[in-house]
Amino acid sequence: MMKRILAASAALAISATLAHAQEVKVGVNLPYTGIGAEFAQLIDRGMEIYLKINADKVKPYKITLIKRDAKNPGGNDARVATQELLTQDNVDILAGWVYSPNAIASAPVVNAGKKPAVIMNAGTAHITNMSQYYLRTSFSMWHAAYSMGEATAKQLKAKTAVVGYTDFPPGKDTLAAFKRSFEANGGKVIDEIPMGGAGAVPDMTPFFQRAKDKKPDVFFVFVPAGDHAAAVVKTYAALGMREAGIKLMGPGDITQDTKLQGMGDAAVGLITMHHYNADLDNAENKRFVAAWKKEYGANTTPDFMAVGGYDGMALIVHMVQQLKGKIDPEKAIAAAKTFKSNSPRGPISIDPDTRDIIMNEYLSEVVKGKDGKLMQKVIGKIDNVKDACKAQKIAPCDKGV
Amino acid sequence: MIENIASMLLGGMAAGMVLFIVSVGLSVTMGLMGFVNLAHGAFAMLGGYIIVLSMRHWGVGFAAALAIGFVLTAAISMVFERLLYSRLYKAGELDQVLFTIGLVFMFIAGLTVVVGPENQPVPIPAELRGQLNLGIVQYRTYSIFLIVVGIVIAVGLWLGFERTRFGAQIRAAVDNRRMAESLGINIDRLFAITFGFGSGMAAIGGGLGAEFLGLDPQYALKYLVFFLIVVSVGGLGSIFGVFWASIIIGVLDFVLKKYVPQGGTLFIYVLTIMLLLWRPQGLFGKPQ
Amino acid sequence: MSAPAPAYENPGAQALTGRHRLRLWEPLPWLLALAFYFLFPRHLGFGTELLITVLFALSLDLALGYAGIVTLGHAAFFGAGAYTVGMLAHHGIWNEPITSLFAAAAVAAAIGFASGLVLLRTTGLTLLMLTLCTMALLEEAANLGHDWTGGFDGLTGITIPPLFGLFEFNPLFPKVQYLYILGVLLVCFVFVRTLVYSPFGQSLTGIRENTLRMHAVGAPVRTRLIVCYTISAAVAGVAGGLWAQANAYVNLSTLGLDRAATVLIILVLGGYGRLYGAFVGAVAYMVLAHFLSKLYPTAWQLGLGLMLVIIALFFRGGILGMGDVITNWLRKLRAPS
Amino acid sequence: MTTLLETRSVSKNFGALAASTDINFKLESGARHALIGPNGAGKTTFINLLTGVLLPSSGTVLLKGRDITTMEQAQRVKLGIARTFQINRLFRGLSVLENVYISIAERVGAASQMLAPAGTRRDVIDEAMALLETLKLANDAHRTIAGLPYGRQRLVELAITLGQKPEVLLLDEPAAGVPSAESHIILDAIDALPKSIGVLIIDHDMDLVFRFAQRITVLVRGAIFAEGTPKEIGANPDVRAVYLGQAAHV
Repeated sequence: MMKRILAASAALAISATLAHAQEVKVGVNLPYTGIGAEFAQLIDRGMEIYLKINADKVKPYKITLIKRDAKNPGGNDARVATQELLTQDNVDILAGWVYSPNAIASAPVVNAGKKPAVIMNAGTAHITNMSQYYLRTSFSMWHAAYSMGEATAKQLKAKTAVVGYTDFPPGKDTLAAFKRSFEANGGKVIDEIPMGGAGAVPDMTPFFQRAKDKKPDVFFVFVPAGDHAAAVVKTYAALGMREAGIKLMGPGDITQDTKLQGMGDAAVGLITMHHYNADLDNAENKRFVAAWKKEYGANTTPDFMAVGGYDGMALIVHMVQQLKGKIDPEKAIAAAKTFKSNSPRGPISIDPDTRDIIMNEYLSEVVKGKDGKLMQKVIGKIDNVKDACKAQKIAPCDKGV
Repeated sequence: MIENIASMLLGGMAAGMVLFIVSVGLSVTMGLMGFVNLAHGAFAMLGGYIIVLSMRHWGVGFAAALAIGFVLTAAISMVFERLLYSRLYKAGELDQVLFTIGLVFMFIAGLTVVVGPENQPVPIPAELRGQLNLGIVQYRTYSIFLIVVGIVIAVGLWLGFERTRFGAQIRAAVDNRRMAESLGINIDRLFAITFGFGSGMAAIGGGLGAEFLGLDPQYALKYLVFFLIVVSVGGLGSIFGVFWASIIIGVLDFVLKKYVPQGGTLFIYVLTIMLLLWRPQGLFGKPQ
Repeated sequence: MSAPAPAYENPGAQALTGRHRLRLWEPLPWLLALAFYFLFPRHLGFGTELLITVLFALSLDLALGYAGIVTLGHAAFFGAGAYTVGMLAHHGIWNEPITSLFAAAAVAAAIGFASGLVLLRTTGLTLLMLTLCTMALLEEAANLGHDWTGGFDGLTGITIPPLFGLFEFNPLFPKVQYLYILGVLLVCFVFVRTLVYSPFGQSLTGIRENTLRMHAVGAPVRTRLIVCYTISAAVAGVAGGLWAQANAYVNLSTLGLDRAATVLIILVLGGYGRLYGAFVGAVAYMVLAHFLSKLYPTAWQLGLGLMLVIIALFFRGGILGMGDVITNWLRKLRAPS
Repeated sequence: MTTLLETRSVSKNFGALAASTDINFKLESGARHALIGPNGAGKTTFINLLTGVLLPSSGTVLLKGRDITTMEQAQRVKLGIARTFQINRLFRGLSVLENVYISIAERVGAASQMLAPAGTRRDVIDEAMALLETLKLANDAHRTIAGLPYGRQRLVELAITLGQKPEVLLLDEPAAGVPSAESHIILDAIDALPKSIGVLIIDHDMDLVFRFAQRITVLVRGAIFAEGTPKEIGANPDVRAVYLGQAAHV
């Protein structure tokens, strides 16, 4: 990992000296150690891959990544990292943030530092309201969950649902978003089950047993990507809930591409709503996935986190190009609001009203591919989805800048 | 109704058995050596990794991998015990805490660098997936497997403890170390073997429990508190105590999560505090 | 028969009557802290964090280093202080910096007193687990009390009015915060220093060294421990309160095992029961963590772990103990002549 | 002469094991009393019952006629019962002076004082130094216990106890481990105490016991076997048979 970071920055340095390019310093705030290290790596690679395969778009500027460890979801280390990127490294643009509490804790510093800050993962809806310099290329929890509520009622014709969620803000966001749109479309949420905190993966069995006892049409689950998701699929299969006629579904976090193969056949039939999966059938995605596998190994795969980093870098490059390498914060934000791109996840843009992303949401089902590997098949799509929380001004998204 | 109760008991016991298998070694070594070994979870993690990697790279089966995990972890931990731990037996518990936390950090960093930060799924054999019909209730095969394994291990350990010479030596040393030494028991050897065996058990627990608990470099810290709770509730040095504490905590936790999921982990902490205030030495520990 | 020598000529008596006097080097840490302010204006964010950690470690030193209360739950009091300040400010009740700190100290002390009353009957592993569970309980409560505490997201929107109505807190260049925290640390340090050199402090070391004997000389051991624990909690509460003010937010990390374990490591690393161990440990740990993690983001833990292992194995008194070992060694070298 | 400490049919059982059986014992003021008995006779258990470390299973303990059977250890200390321990219980990381300081500060009520330095309590220090002087420990006042020879540590053990200015002094093998050349220091120190104090000593060193005691109680298997003046005990054939004969072989 370390070697790769060094190698990557060395490669950047060489290409820069050749071009005598103007340097733009991007301060990256990611948890390179600790429980978030895996996510940091995905986002980090997403950024690096963008710079590698889109070198022509970056020219003649040189983008230098200055990486700081945010360490944990505690908030404070991320805040200090942000502060030092601004005061010691004098970066032009900030980027990163895996965890919402880290983005929330950094907000006062971002406001004081007055530099555009591209959020590449943290998904709590109202974060972008906390600073006028926050831009987001990942997602808000409402994107997938709100779309899912609609699709569950309309497309899957479900009448009743039980919602299980990890008991922290993104989970509560997801619950609120799903419930609102599902019930607006005629469905009924018959039970809400908080399934432990985000720290340790709990044994999911008791929660799933409770859901099973309620006999809903669908069991809608939100858990953080990673270990939690693997546990969800295993428990669903092991408790025989499919046989009991209960469909498992959720935002794409539960079928994170990097975890999908590890879930085994138990995952077949899972239905998710998300803005990205590695199997999306479009040219840009094929290019992205191929470059990724070439760079990091055939057994690796990008996922929605990686694409958050990839598109985040696309946004950064857009700002740099628009401003000719001189990052004036107000102008940069104005430029970002004109951002449109053909991303691996399809067409995306930045909502000028909220500085959050507008993108497609894909309804997918996990199927077994011809090669015996699991893959996600798109069975439905909703175009140009905005963050409903901010669009409809639902608390706590009704306040802020 | 009966089905409901049965499935809660099974689910809770299965979770409890994972706790038991991992923690039993910690309890015995803490009771025997009086060593606050916060790195016990790290050995469970190391074992889990050995099990996963040996299945992946050498293509060995689940059972064989568990055996390899046990043997290698036991051997590695014995080297640690002889070279490092043994220097700190007479030190204060603070120095032991510092030392073992240092070890945990090194394990975490080492595995992150060597294997990577991501979660390692443990492939369990097809026979253990799916559901098993027990007559009154249909339940997760793997949970039932865990309960059976847990009980077999508990009985085996109990027999080993009560019926073998070595077990008698351990009991004597837990009871009164000075006395045991004066009876000519080779304490150094006893410590090393017990430590190795306990870490080996933890390795098996790490491998078996990964289905529920996952397996990544943070494992060593994430679940440490639960292992310590089981050990202190059960009482140091008591196999019986860890066994019942694991089952009680497993089942109670299961029931509470199912009916009062809003409470999170609150109840476990409340129960632990109340129990330890009532019996500071744990359920089956010797009063001091 | 010669007359007994006056007490103050005996080296033992001299040591006892003179030990609380200010030594020549004692202003040094404070001068260094001031020098840091002028030399590294861009590192003051790190500096404030460091000073707060010193204060927190100092509070732990009182309980652990002097009274021998082995706790893994000291962050409970840090968090209590932080949330007190945070919630008072967030809900618009009170936000004047200095008086808020008194509130933080009072709440933390109340929790310390209540839990000490119950927990300090136990020792060893049981005490370790009880302190840990108490802290976990508070953390879980803060998580569940979302409407009051902000839950997992933490409390934001904490506005701190200018200090003395004059000096504004700047989140990007925390100069005012730094000096303010340094001032509070100095006051708290003088208090703790007075305490540990007092007869009360002497009796705490007695409890640490031999609890049974303290009972035998008629000391009200439990009362002393509870008093000490309460004071220690209050100081930790002040540290937490400062943290909330300096960062303008509070979240669950103030209450977590991470923080409790880190401060314990820091103290043992520096050398516990030594008053300045908190300073040395915090500087060593945080500087290493900060810069190693910058240079080797994925591997700094390895170096840290190795350092802890080496200290525990070879330098029992922590870094300050290492100093003692070297001084003794030098003395022995000189002695033969 | 008044009775300081008295036990009435005190018994102590650990499960089925009887450690003390029906002990009736009196310690008069000014007494120099010795308690002897073979190993495992229950001598230390008896001291623990007197000081409140253990509570008797039955019977009563009286101090100057007051029932203190269930009173806590610290309260008994305040009433004037102090003891030394068979195995040193010292503050090993502290200096000799600090060890004694802690004890005296506790007695004079200085120990709860928080805001003035310990070094300013000259009264406590002077008293401690004077005590160290009588025990010939003044030159070691600055040394930490851990670096002190065992015999000297025994003297500190005694110094801490004397710092309590007890009315009843219980000495559990005070001279064990003290070089015989120094054991007289202990007796000298006891001689220097006010005469009204009642002293009870347990020891295996028969020379010491017979030099010191005016009265001897023999304890065998948790029960009083014989009691009398040293002369009587020395002449008692039963005692010689069960105890002195045995000890002579050791």
